[in-house]
Amino acid sequence: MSVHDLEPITALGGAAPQVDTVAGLTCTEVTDLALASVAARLGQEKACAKKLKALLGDAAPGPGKALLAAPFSAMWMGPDQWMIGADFATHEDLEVQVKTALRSTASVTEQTDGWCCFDLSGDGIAPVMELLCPVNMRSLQSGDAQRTQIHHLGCFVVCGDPDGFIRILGPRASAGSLHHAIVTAMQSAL
Amino acid sequence: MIINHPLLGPRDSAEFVYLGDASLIDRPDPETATAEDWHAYGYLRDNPAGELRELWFHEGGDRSWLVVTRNTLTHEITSVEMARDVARAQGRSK
Amino acid sequence: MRYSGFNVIKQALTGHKGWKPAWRDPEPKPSYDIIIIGGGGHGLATAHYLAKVYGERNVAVIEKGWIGGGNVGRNTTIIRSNYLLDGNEPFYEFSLKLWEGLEQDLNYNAMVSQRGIMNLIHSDAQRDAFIRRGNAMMLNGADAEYLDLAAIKREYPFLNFDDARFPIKGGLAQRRGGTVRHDAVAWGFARSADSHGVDIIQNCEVTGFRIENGKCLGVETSRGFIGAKKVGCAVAGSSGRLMAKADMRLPIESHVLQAFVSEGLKPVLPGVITFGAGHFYVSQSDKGGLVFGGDIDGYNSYAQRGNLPVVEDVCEGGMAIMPMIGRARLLRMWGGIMDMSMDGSPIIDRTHIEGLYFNGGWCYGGFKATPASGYAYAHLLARDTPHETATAYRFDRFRTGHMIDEKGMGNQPNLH
Amino acid sequence: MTQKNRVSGGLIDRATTLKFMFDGKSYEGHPGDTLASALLANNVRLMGRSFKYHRPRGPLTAGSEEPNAIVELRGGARQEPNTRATTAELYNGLLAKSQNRWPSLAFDAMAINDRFSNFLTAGFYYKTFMWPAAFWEKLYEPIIRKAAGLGSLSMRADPDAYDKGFRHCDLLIIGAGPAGLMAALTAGRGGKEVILADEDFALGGRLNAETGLLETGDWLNATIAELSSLPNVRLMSRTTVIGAFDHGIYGAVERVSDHLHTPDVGKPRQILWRIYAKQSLLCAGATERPIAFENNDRPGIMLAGAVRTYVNRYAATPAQRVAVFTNNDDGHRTAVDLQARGVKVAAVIDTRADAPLADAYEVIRGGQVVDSKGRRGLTFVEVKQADGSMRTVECGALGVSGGWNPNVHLTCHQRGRPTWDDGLAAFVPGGELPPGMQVAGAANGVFSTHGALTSGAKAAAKMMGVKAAKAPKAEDAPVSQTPFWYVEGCSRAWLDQQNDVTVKDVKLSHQEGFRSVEHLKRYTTLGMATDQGKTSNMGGLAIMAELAGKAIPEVGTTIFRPPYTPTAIGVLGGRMRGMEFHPTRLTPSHFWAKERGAVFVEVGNWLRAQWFPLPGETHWRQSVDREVTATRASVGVCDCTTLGKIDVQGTDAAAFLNKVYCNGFAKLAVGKTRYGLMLREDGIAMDDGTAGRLAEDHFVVTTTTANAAKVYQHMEFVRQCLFPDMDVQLISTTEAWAQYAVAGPNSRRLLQKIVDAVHDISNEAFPFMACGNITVCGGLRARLFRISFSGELAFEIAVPARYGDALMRRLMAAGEEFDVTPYGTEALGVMRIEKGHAAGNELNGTTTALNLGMGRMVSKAKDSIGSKLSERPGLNAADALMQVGIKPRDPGDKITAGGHLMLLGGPVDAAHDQGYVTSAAFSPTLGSMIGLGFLKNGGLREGERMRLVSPVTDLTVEVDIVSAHFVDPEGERVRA
Repeated sequence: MSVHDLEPITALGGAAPQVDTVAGLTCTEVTDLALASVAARLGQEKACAKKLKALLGDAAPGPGKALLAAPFSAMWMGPDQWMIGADFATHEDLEVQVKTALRSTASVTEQTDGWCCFDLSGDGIAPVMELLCPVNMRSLQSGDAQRTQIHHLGCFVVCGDPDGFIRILGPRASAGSLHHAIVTAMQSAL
Repeated sequence: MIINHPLLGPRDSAEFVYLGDASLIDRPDPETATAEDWHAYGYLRDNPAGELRELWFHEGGDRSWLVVTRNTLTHEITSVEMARDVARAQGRSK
Repeated sequence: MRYSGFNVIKQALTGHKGWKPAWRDPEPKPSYDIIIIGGGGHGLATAHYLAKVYGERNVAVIEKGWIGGGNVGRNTTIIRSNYLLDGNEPFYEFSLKLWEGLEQDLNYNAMVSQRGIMNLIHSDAQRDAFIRRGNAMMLNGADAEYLDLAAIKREYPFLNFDDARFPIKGGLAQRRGGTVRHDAVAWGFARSADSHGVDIIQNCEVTGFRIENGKCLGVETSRGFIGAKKVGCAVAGSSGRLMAKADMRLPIESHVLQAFVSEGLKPVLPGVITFGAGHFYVSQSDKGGLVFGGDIDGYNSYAQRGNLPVVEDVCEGGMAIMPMIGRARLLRMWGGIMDMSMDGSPIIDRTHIEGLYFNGGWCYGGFKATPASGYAYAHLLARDTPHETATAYRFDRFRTGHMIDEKGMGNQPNLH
Repeated sequence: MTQKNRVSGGLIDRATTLKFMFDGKSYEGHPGDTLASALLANNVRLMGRSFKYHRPRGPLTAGSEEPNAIVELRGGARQEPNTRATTAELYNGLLAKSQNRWPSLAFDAMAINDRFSNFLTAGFYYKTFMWPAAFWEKLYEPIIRKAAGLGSLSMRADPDAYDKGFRHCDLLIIGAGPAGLMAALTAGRGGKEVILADEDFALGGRLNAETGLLETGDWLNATIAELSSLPNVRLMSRTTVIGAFDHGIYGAVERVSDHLHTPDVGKPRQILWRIYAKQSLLCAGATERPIAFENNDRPGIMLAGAVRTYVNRYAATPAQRVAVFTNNDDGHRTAVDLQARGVKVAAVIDTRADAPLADAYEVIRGGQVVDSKGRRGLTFVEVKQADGSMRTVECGALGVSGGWNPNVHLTCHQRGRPTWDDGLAAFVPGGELPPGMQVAGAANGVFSTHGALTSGAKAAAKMMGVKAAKAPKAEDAPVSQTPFWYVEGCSRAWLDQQNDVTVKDVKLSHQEGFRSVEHLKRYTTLGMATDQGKTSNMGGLAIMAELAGKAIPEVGTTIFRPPYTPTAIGVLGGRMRGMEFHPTRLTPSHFWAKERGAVFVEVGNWLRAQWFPLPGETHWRQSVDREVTATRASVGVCDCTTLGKIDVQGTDAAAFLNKVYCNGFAKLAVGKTRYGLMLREDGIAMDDGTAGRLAEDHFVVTTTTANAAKVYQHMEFVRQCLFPDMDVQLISTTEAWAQYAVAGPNSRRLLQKIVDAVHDISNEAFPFMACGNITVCGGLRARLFRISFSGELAFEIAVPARYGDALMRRLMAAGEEFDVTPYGTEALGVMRIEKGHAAGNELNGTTTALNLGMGRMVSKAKDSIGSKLSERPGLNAADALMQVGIKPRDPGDKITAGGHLMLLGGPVDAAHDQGYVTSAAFSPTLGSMIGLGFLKNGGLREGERMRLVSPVTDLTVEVDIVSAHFVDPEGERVRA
């Protein structure tokens, strides 16, 4: 691991993650998440899937789905394309790790800081989310991962538990706008 | 409108970016095409009042280009295909 | 009967018995010298100028439904000549000059109201572009005025100067721009053309062209064949549908543009305002309604209706620049079909078929062009040479690479 | 006495008293009242003035179709013009003003127009005000505008917030009357996801307004209770479905706080719901239609059904003595209900000779109301009896019923037209409904309560494939509607009460040839008022049909468009206003820059540091000049993270870039970067940037900040649609990396203090245009590109975004010995102009490679997007515009971007336009303003002296045409 001495800041600009609670719902900024995208090389789709399965311990998720596992989670991004997630502390070099595992079967790109991440946990997720995006919260199940738009921002909504836990990934540079939208919706709906 | 994505199911068309007639897939062969072919490809359209095959990009989604068959009088959508499959089926390769 | 204040009073005192139909309702003759297809603003204007300026009296305007039912009856009524490119500016300035004398020319009050149009500027690059535009306008003999922030605040104090995401940095104004009572334009041209002998034939749909050895001999209609030496198409919005009957493919796509009007309000807006950092422009009608619009929906459509995303996009723009309209209510929304051309500029030209002429591709800018379009088209039909202000509006400009692309968006109609 | 017209019963909470003010006078009402019902209860009938003639007006209806009783509600910044008193819920402290009158509602000077009504007929303004031409703007129009309009805006920003939301359901039921409730019960019990929406604050529709519809009294409450208990049913009262859009998407506005004095903290005033409904059932009921007779617009004259609603639901009678004018049995229901509440029924005037008689009140069979009297409120009506004799009936209110029109509004939103039903003498939903929509109850012409209940249940059962709920016993009176549109010989008989369109106007419209329904509407303004003709269109249509000797459907059908009722613009904008209008994108060094007191500028959605003022600098030019000079003298740092970055990988990556860039990339060596120019297929320059080759199969491409999204989309199009078998994968990494330009003679020295020693970045090891993966500050992964936008020795260094802030601080600290200077977009712009680099102002969507002086870059050796169409003659004219540099002859002179170039001494007009200036800036390096521009045949005109004119900014200066490369034309510095 690198021994550099540069202090990171969170997407919202703080030294520590921001936490906001309205009524029974808490929005937590997530920073301990390493990300790398995987896109199978042309003609290597099967080989890539095989190696991915080996890496993840389970088949790579299909369209609209996520694999919520450890140490590696995965989320479908597009045809033969996934986002791999892992704990930042132990996987800051996730890109290298994944590339090593998949070798020439896929193109791997570091995505860790391309995104900001907010976890919603507690009561009232549905009424809040229906003010934010067109995802049908009533049919959302654990393991669903949908790309959608929140106040004009392209985001991923990953469902851990429809009644208790949702993860929202958004473009890092717009973390402030996304956070504002989420907290405003919490205050409005709860 | 709602576009029934072949992989993701019904999605609000607000997630997509529109390009135009799917004939844009049929880029003339640079070796053989005449100036007139290029003019027709670049500038002339059937613009039908009825069924139109058109290109939509799922920018707010999986970044797939889709070929959507939609009626321009009623907006009814009768088929949605992955543009990449359509392009290959039409003999496009490298 | 001539329209005048005197006659209005006279008729009022005599029970309004004297008013005659504004135009006749004639049966189509077997043939005409010139047939105009399309009883919209451009078609009726063409007929008026053909008859009044070019002395062509044996003319018919054929309309599928009721006259003025197309885009001239469904637009946001703005007139202006704030164009950048040589191919456009002289034409639109000619049009603006015709507007300025229109009511006296037609003896019809179309309420041409030159209360000005102002394009807001929100970035340095935008300012550079608008200064270039303003200069192009003035070099073409039109009026343009650059307003700094102080002037904008003075003239438009109700705009959002406090918490604007994209602060206003200035504006380009054209004081001679403004609005016109759109329906009255169609009616005024129709009444004048009719008074010069033009037959206006409503509820007569063109079902095909009679073309023999490359020559157009007339049109097949729902009321039978009507012969003509020359046939001029002016059906912008439906150009694709009509010209397909002549086996023509056009550099045009049909798109839907929505427009909106609010409930009547006491006067709040001095003129036309366009928001430079979003899709929103607005004016206020003499009846008090805020008339506003934004971008086209973006997909090909002949459905004459749009969808929610654009409605919301337009109102977001309105609230961003003019948050005082939040409690005004949107009364009605509608959609018109736009001939979106491949470079955003129109076509007034002969076709490859002898005797068949085309006028279309007006995108969403056709209303302001109505008089000049009619004038230039009449000139082309009568003289077979393009009018001096419309020489660039040719079919073959895409073949030769002489596009007139004001916005620089290229060959993608929904971006113009 | 207060509330002297309050009667017994009703659905109001008498235990609570609410105070409110109308036109400065205070009144009392109760929860459950609307403003209109409370005013009527207080014996106030006069609530507004008409648009054109300023006639005194009271409510015509008790619902959202109201044309007359519209007021300015609330005050201050919350003032709401044109608010229907008939739907405005009463709350304590409600404030309302009448509108469109001066000086007062009771005495309105503009009522003079009524005297001149004979001159102000339909379309009179088209016929006059033409001479002298100049007078229109100066005299006529200002008068007309002042007189026109209804309510007024506060001219202050709306202080309330609005939300937008999204909901999904199997069945959306629009209208919670008998039909809607039964449909909801049916689908709800069947376990379907149901949304039941109603514009009213109380569910129940007619069940709240009528008596004796059901045999069991408490069915309504029991039903609402059951529906609320079902988790799969969402009841949305105060929610108006405003439009039916494509593919089952419905717009609905929920009025969350309009019944409150002010919204609660953090809560919206209203919410715009986008409802995704698999199917929908329209149960919107019907609207009663009036009968036109002379002076039928006086306060006190209202629809018979509205009278029942006020008496039964709101326990308020419009007057103590009420008459009824009807052509059907419904009018008699009104009389019966009034009697039951102890209100005196003056008479029921029934146009039918065989009208049913009653013991409790007089029925004038075959009678017609031919006129009315009472200046600010009805005092009596003139009745023509069957035998032709006249008599007057004294009354303070008249209930009028001409039958009912189904509310087909939403069935027309996708341009389907209703069809004429002779049996009902009304338009009913046509065949072309919006896909997925069906109609039940009165909206479908089923007028009896029993019919409505069962049709709602049946429709829902059929649509959802479930069992129909059982309907309670209810009245099932047969419908008899014989058309009776207007009283013979009437002339000033109002059809459109708000816009003052009378029977006489329709006749004139016909006389002047405006006979199609659209011409009628546009010429007379019939149906164009805030009620969109809900109570008037049919009458006008019927009269036009009679004049034209046609059947009503032949004249045309009125087409309804969204919204169903007028909708606040604020709610359609939602939260996207103010600073939230668009998302804001911040660069990794933003927080640091803020600390430094940077001035920021919007660049697309990005906020970028424009310059960094130092204490004592009073003008931005001082800061910018300093930043430029310091950078060229030593070293400067600029955050260029905003440039788009696209990761391009795959075995065909190079071949792919060969297609999207007009110049070649196949031979680019690993570890090298190359400038690339991207054309649109039409041959015009689309974007430019650099592509660095990190590995054989891996490139990092940069785009301009403005075009990042467009370029990515274009590249995906080329990949998926044109060359689907290329092995290439794309993904944006714009925000993942913090990227800083480090420029100036000391840039290498500075970076050598940051870059880990293992990486040799000397000129030999890391020459101009080199690139590679490195580590910094003891092992942090980073990327280094030796590229220069400034023309100086320069690098761009990138680290993961979260470390960007720290890296910038480190660069500043390490750079102290070199007086390192952060610079913003202004200095960046100045330096790129000094170097002659094209940017957004030059890549304006109309310029070609040739114009940009890069004509030779378009490779003929290979095919690339745009290469073919770029060969068209119009894009290769002999005198084509070419990029040049521009310097003022007098260094003190100004140069303006947007100025045009003219021949010295030649005429100054468009015909002689030689070109234009695209970018201009003051160059501290050259000590004068300089510019870039496009000049006809510019390549051959260096050294020519020309005139730069900018009439719109009142500028004319002499300029010299020079090379666009003002600084270091040989490019020695960048290679140093």
